Amino acid sequence: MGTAVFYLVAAVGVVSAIAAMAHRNPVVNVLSLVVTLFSIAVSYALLGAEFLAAAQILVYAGAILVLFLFVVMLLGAPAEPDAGESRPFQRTAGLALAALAAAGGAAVVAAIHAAAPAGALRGTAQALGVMLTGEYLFAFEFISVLLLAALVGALVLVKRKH
Amino acid sequence: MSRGLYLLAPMISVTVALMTFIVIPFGAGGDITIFGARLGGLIVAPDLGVGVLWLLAVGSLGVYGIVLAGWSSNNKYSLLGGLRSSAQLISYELSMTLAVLGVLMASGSLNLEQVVARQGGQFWLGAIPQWNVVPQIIGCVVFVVAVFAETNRLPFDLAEAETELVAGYHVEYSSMKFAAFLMSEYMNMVTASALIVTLFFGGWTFPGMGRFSGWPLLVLSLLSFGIKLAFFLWLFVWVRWSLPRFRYDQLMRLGWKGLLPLATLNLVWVGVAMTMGWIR
Amino acid sequence: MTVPTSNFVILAAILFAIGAAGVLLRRSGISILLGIELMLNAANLALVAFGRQHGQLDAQVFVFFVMAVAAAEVAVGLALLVAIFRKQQSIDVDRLNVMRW
Amino acid sequence: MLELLWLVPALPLAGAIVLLSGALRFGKRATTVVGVGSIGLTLAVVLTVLAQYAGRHGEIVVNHVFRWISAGAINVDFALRLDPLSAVMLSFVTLVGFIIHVYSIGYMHTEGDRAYARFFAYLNLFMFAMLTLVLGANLVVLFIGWEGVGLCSYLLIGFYFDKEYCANAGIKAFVVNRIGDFGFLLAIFWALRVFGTVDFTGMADALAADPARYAAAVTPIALLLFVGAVGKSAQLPLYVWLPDAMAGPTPVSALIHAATMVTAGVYMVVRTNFIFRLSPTAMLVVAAVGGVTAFFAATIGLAQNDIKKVLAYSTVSQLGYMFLAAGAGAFAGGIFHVFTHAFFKACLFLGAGSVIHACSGEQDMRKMGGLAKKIPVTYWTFLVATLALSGIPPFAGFFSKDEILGRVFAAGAGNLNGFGVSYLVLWVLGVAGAFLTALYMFRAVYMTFHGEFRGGHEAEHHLHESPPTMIWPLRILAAGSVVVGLLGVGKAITFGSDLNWFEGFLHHVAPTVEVEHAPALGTEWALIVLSVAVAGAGIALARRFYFGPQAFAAPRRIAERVPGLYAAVANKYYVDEAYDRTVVRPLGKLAHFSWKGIDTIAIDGTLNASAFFTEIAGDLLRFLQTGNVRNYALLVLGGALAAAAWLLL
Repeated sequence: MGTAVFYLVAAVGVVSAIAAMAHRNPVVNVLSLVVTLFSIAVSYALLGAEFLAAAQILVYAGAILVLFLFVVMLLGAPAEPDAGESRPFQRTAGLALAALAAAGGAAVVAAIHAAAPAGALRGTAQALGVMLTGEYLFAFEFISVLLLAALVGALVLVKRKH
Repeated sequence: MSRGLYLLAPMISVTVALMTFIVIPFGAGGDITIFGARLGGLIVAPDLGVGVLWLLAVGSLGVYGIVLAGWSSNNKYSLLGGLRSSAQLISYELSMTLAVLGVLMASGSLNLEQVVARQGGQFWLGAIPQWNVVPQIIGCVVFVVAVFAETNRLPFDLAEAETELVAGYHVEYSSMKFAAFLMSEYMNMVTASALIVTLFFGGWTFPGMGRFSGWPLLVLSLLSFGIKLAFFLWLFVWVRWSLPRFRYDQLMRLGWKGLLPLATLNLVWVGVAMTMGWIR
Repeated sequence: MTVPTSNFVILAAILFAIGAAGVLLRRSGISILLGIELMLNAANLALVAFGRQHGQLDAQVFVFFVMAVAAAEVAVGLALLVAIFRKQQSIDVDRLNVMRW
Repeated sequence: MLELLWLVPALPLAGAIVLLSGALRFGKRATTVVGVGSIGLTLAVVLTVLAQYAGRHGEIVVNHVFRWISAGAINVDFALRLDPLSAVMLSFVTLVGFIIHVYSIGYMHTEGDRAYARFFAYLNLFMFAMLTLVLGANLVVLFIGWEGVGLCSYLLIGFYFDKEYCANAGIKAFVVNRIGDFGFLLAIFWALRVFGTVDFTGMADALAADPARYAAAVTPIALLLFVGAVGKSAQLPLYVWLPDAMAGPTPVSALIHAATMVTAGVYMVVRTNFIFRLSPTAMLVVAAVGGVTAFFAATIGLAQNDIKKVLAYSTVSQLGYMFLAAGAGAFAGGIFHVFTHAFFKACLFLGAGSVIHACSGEQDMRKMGGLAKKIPVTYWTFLVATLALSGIPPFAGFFSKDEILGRVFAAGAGNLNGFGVSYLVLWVLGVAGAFLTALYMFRAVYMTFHGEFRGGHEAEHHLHESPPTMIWPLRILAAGSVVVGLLGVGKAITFGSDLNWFEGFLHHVAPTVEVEHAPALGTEWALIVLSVAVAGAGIALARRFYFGPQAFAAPRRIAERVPGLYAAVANKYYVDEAYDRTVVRPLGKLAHFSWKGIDTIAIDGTLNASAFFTEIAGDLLRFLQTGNVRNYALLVLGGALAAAAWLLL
């Protein structure tokens, strides 16, 4: 069943990702990305990372993309000014590089295909919590500083000067 | 603007409202066996290890319905309602999560069944049931207020705000689609009440339940849960007819400057109390 | 049965490529930020997959940190976009070339 | 009271700080109270300390103020040391210093308030440095004082910094001193390396315990120390700064360039006598430099017309005697001469100041004459001090100079360290110097105070005796010039009974190096008579040359007969010119080359070139900066893929 779910989820994820990148309507972009992120959350669950799956939805779908949506609406859902690409080289090179990245990923896969997973792994909240407050405590605390800095930075950027 | 999104919005609202309920334990099965299987706790998804996280994660998706509705209606009132709603939900979700964290710390588990089990059966001074509301009264108040805001109920229904925005995000909706929105709102109300009960008021447990087992326990636990749920549903309605609506800036100030510090304070208090051994 | 690691990695590679293409080809600032998010998530997925391959939870901790950083990045990025929009009524990044020589 | 030793340097420092912190805006009265008062207090403290110390029988009192340097095994305390040697120095430095402070009140009263305050601030600072130098219990603390007096000397020589020659004289003194200080520093480092300590007690103990172990290091350390002493005490070849230093106000010349600072070199050599006495070579070098300088400077003094220059060369010459004594092993004798010299040389300088004061700033003796009647007190005190300097009994200089010459002769006759002949030659030089001393000093006396006034009618009208604050110091110092010699009456004079209190007092810290075969009593008496006779001959010759109706005739004839020699002497043997040609100008050219050749072309050129290439590179690279975010992203992705490919393949 896991394999079937994966293929379903992968198909949904890829299609919605394409929609998220290619659609002209920014609201559709954001919503499609929500779907993609959902599929990634399911993939996490399939990989045994249940806490991450929940956090993925909570953080990305619940907060980050809502923020996107909020901004899109605040700016009046601006569509791109004109459809034409002003930089033909950019378009060609971009597509080529993206394809190259995908091919590179596939090449890596070819190297690891044979290996079997080391075993079932349950990324429960407890297991991750122990690591976060133990081995990675410094990074964990540092993230809080980063978030605070981002908060202040965002505030400063957006605040209107009186 | 986009018919697909316009139709999608109420669906999202209803789906999300329904999905949250699956992790709430609403009764005790005890040792009853049905069709050869032990009934255990009455809960839709007992194996979901992330329990409360699921609740928070899915609950946070409810905003999409409102925002999309507001935007796809192609109406200024709707858009404003949607915008207000998204900001409001993000703001209050923070306080709510922090309040829930206090309970989780005290319970030591993300699983709501465990949360409930921790609150049942024991008493302080022989009479006060060990519900989380007693040591964490601040957290409880914060949670209740935040939940009011999360469900877009008065006094926080800025997204609808008849007097300013006519009907806010669902001003353009009618028939079944409008009904879907209202249904989701009321379902959210039920879920929220159930959460308050589960997290702070001992869930389905009731004083003296140790003397019962089997079918009587099942019935009494359902009854206990139902009565508590009904009380908070009544509270929702009571508040709706008692308090006027906040202004938007007041709402934001309350959320960020009132509830957030209080929730943090609650968290600190729980941590200190647990370290000192005042609560289990 | 468990899904092989390679499947997840291929999915991650595809998603990453899509995100990269979005960043490189779109001209709207919001789309670029979305593409960055997609790339980050693709990398996260690969990380978790490899973590399972090696039986380590560290990968998941890393992903957690990446999420936090992404949240910070989005906050600042969107604030920038809002500020830019206020200034020139557009979020077309091709028009943001005042820092050019 | 001995615990309060730190007050001795602290009080003048406090005075200096107060004066400087007032931004030199005090009125004259306030400045006087602070500047002179601080030294007065110091004098009181010193007298108390010395009174108490007198009962200690040469005990060494070390006062640790605080630990100053602590690095690994090296520990240097800021410690003050009171022993007979520093007690002697302390006594006359403070006393003469105080007298000169009082004298300065009168001498400087015509200056503006600011200059007045600045002067006393510098003088106080100088007293602080000098007292630190004297009291320092180790080489490093001594070095602070050493540098401090150098700095103050620079500041005070260049006191009238708006006059170019004053500023130049200050710079010259500073730079020449620096050469000596360099040697001193090297000596400190070397001593630290060899002994592991720079503490006098520690080094002396180490040397006493195992002299053989340090045998190799003793001579270089002693010579390097002596280099420092040569610079500070204006000996050959580094004496050139002292005559120029007369550009400073006269009290400064009296205090710094006669009584105290220049004696620091002698003091330092005596202070480290436990090193010098172990190195015969160094001893001989010290004696030779001292003896040659004593004679050499005296000859220059013969042809000087500036009254202060005469005294300056006299100082150089007398310092030479002190080193000659130290080099002959008579450390106590050297210090004794320092002691007596402080009184009569200070008296001479202050008298000269009084003369200059009377002549409205004129310093050229050719424009003086016949002043004896106009300024009698100055004349009599000056005469007393001159007699003392010339070595006429029973004035102070007689005892100390006789002691020195006797010791040098004894060293020669007793074949000290096997260098007997050398010491005898130096003794001859010393005796010749004594003759010249009497000659040039009485030349100065006759030119200044006798005969007719040659300064013109206007100046004559202004002639006046100095105010009491200047007269009384002269009287005190003149009295001192008479009596202080009695502290160290030589053995021979008392027919062998040891009444030499001074030498006995210093015996604990600076014992005289005794020779095996001391000269017989008769020989010593012969020497005494000889030195007195030589001085008398000098006086007589001076009287014949420069007194009476035939004055100046004979010297002019001599000068006409041997013009080359006269010109050489009058021009100080062209030493300054030689230095200018061999050292100053080549260095100037080198500096000019470093500036124009190395700095401007090489260093600046390299910098400018690198800046230029950076600019070019920037001009080229900025084409990469399209200002397009997506373009940057493209480059980043391409780079990332390239890096990944390089890592994987």
